[in-house]
Amino acid sequence: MSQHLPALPVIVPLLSALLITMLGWFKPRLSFPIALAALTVALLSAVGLMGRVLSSGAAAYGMGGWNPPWGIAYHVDHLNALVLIAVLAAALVGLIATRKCVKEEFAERIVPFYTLFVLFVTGLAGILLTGDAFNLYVLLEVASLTGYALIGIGEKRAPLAGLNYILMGTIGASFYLLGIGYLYLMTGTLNMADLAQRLPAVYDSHVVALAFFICLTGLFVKMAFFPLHGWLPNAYSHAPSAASILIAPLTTKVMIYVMIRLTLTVFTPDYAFDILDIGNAIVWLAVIAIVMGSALALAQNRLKHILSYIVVAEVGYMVGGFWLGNRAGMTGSILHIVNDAAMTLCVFLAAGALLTRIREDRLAGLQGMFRKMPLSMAALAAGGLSIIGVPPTCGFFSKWYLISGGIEAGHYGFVAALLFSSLVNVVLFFRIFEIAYFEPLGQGHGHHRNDPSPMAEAPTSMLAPLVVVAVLLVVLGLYSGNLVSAIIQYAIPAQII
Amino acid sequence: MSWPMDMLILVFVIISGIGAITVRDLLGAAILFGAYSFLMCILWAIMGAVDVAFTEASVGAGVSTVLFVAAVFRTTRRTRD
Amino acid sequence: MKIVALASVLLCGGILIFGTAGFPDFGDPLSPPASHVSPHYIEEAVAETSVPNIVTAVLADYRGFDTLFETAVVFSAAMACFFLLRVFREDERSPSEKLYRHLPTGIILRIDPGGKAPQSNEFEPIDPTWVPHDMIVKTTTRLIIPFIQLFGLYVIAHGHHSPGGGFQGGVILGSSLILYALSQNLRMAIGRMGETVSAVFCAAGVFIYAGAGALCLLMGANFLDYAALSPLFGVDAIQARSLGILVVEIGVGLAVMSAMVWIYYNLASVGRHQEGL
Amino acid sequence: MNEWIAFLAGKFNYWGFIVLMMIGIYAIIAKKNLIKKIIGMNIFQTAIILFYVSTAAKRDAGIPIITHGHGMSGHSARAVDYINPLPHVLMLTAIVVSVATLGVALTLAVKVYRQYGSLEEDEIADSIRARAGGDQ
Repeated sequence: MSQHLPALPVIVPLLSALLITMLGWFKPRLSFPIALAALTVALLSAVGLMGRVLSSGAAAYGMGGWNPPWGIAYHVDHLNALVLIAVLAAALVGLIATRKCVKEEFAERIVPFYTLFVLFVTGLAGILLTGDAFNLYVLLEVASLTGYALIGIGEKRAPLAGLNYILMGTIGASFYLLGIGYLYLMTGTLNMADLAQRLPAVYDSHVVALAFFICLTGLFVKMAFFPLHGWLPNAYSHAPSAASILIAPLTTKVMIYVMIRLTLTVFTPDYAFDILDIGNAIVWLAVIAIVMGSALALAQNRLKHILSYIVVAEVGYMVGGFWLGNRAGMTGSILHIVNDAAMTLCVFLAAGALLTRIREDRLAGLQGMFRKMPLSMAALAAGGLSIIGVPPTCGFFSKWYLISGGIEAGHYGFVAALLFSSLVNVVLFFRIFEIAYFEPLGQGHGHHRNDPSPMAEAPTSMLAPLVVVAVLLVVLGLYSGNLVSAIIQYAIPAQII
Repeated sequence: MSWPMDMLILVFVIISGIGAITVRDLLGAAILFGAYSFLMCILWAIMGAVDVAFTEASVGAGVSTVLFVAAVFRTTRRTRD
Repeated sequence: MKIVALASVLLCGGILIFGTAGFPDFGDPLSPPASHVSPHYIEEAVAETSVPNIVTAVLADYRGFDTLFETAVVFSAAMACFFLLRVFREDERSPSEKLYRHLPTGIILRIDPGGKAPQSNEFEPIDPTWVPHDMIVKTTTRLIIPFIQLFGLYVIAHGHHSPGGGFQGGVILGSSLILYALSQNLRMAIGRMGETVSAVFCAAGVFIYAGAGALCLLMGANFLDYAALSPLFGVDAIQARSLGILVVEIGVGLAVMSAMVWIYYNLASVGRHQEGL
Repeated sequence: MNEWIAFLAGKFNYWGFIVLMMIGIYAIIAKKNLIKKIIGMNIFQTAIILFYVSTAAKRDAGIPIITHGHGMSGHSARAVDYINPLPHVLMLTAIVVSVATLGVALTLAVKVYRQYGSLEEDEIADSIRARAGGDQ
């Protein structure tokens, strides 16, 4: 069975999503256990894959028994095994944590909710594992369509935000498709490894450069890179909290992985950094993204809006770090994919926990929350400290690599933007802590907040995963050295210094 | 696969595409979009992509148009641009 | 806004048109797409899969994994429409007038805004915007629909030898039901093919496809390698590929048919499943 | 003159797809009506499909169905006689994806209309602002 491991993280969730519909339609209570089992199996096989990659190097799997240029091949190496584990773990924790939330928010819609969510994870796992450029597009559409639905179901402005997301997301995905079409026209193949072999012959053609820019533009839209981020803040902040907890930590990170994969595997670093030499320009774009994302976060007065703009700024970190083009920057970028998945999960989960009790996420509504929900607020604090980059948490280490990459490359604008963004995050989170810790309950606002009941924590099913994630932030931080030396350094091609 | 024929239909496709986004009535836009899909399907059939043309005829010109009409029926025909 | 949009679009288009100068000529038989991967399909498809329609062979076998997820996309779209639109509890406070049909007699009752709805379950709410169709339309479509469905089945089954296959056939079958819903009314169509049936068929169609793949896995071959199914079909490996393609085409047809019908049900009645258009 | 026509014949399909794509993008950016935007999105997707189908074309070749059927393993098909089938396969997938996206987009448009009573973006923005004003 072990030679089939690369296929399992995709097939098991797909089959379970269908089972959820077929069985859950008659017995809705079954849908959660099936989803849980599916994601657990997928995560276990991802861990098994990682073990195999560590022991015997990259693995390939030909779907349908066909050899790569003719059939679709899956390809696993250090990079995608790592991101796959991060994504599946975040999805699994999110799934467990949102159980109660989903029950309340989607009373009659539990079955479609879990079906769509498991399909969403299927799509993301497929994007991470596939070695075929067109197959990636199809899986991207699976992940996006389910994402649109999960976001559009929310109240108030959510349908409009969802529609905007569809329009932007379709443009992004179609641009990616067009770029792949250009590559196909120049090389006649769709397999990533084969493309990498056949592209050097046509490197001087401007069609290849155009293909690269078109793909990159499409991915920038999908990952909400600054000037193209329009869809993200509204989509994430108006989505129901269960959906935002599940989606926010995953989508943008997977898209950044796709960018890294395309640049490293398909176009090769030689082409991207030496022949086209666009690294510097994109790092400057990332600087703008970080600064604008942080500044816009500062202007918000609702918790989920703030968190959404922080996600936009974080995308800038990862894109910028990667395009620095040196080993430290890329290490920081890949490490940050993992860390950011954990951090985003932590803060969105904490926000979700707070929202189960206060129903309104204006900052003013957070008064006295440290007394009312000490654990959730402590987790939010841990997430906040990690996003700021305070030493024992994981956020510090990836930021350290990013900054040292910036200094090594002599790109001080990027370093300054990172420091500026950290400062802004300090301001943002300490404003939240100040309101939640120092301002007592029911000050000045209506009398219904005067109830003396001091503790009203979120339900345990939500709190326990939240605490686990918060602790994980520190654990990830302590072990990030090992993570880099055991996995990430092999994910970066040897010619990059 | 004679290219003047090809070009003629391509011009029609472009005209109906422009029509679909400029006409000031959503039902009309939906119908023009159906015409666009159907012309596109003919273009692909001429280019030899029979399976694609068949799919476009059933999906694009058939179901998509019905979905558009259903959506317009459930919302409004009014549009200001 | 419009001028900015027009300018950026023209700029973008200009760059792209400039880019076409480096393209191989249209229809060039020596261009890379025509000379690298695809000749293998054209030359070997019949020998390797015994399917003369190369598009079907590539679609369902060489690149069958794409097609599996394409079916999954259709399934998730149908599920998404249901998830977003379906109304589970009728809002009794809505201000407009309401129509109720008395089931045994067929008499239609109109309740003015603010009036109380009849409590007996002999009444069913009907859609106030619905207008009954002309008899000619009703009768003609009744005559046509069986032939459309027959054609749909033919398209699915004959995809190996002529243009067509699971998608096209599924869409044709689905549109025959949509035509029925359009010409009679939605409630009658739902009577023929209910919501549960569409949902379960839709999932089952994709399940047939993915399950066929998983079966190959259990037989010891790679996912979707239909050659492994030859002991089950009792034919040689190449014929087994052909039959495997037929099985997945049937799955695709089932899934696409129910998905199209299901999307239409929810969209045309805004999730209320009343009379529809 | 003749070489000009040859150049035109070699490229006009590619130009056509770019024109259609730009029509689609223009509709998405500049039109305020949501259904118009969705139509634009669909035109955009079909334009890309046209591009792929154009890459498949081959002069003097037939449709990609082997005419002598199976059982005739003696003659093997020659690649130059048949149009490249791979882009057709990819585009079947893309067409189905586009109709799926269309379904979800229209669903959300209907939902938006039921919420705000309008499909015009500026009117919706006005009513959002009015509601936000009412809250405070």
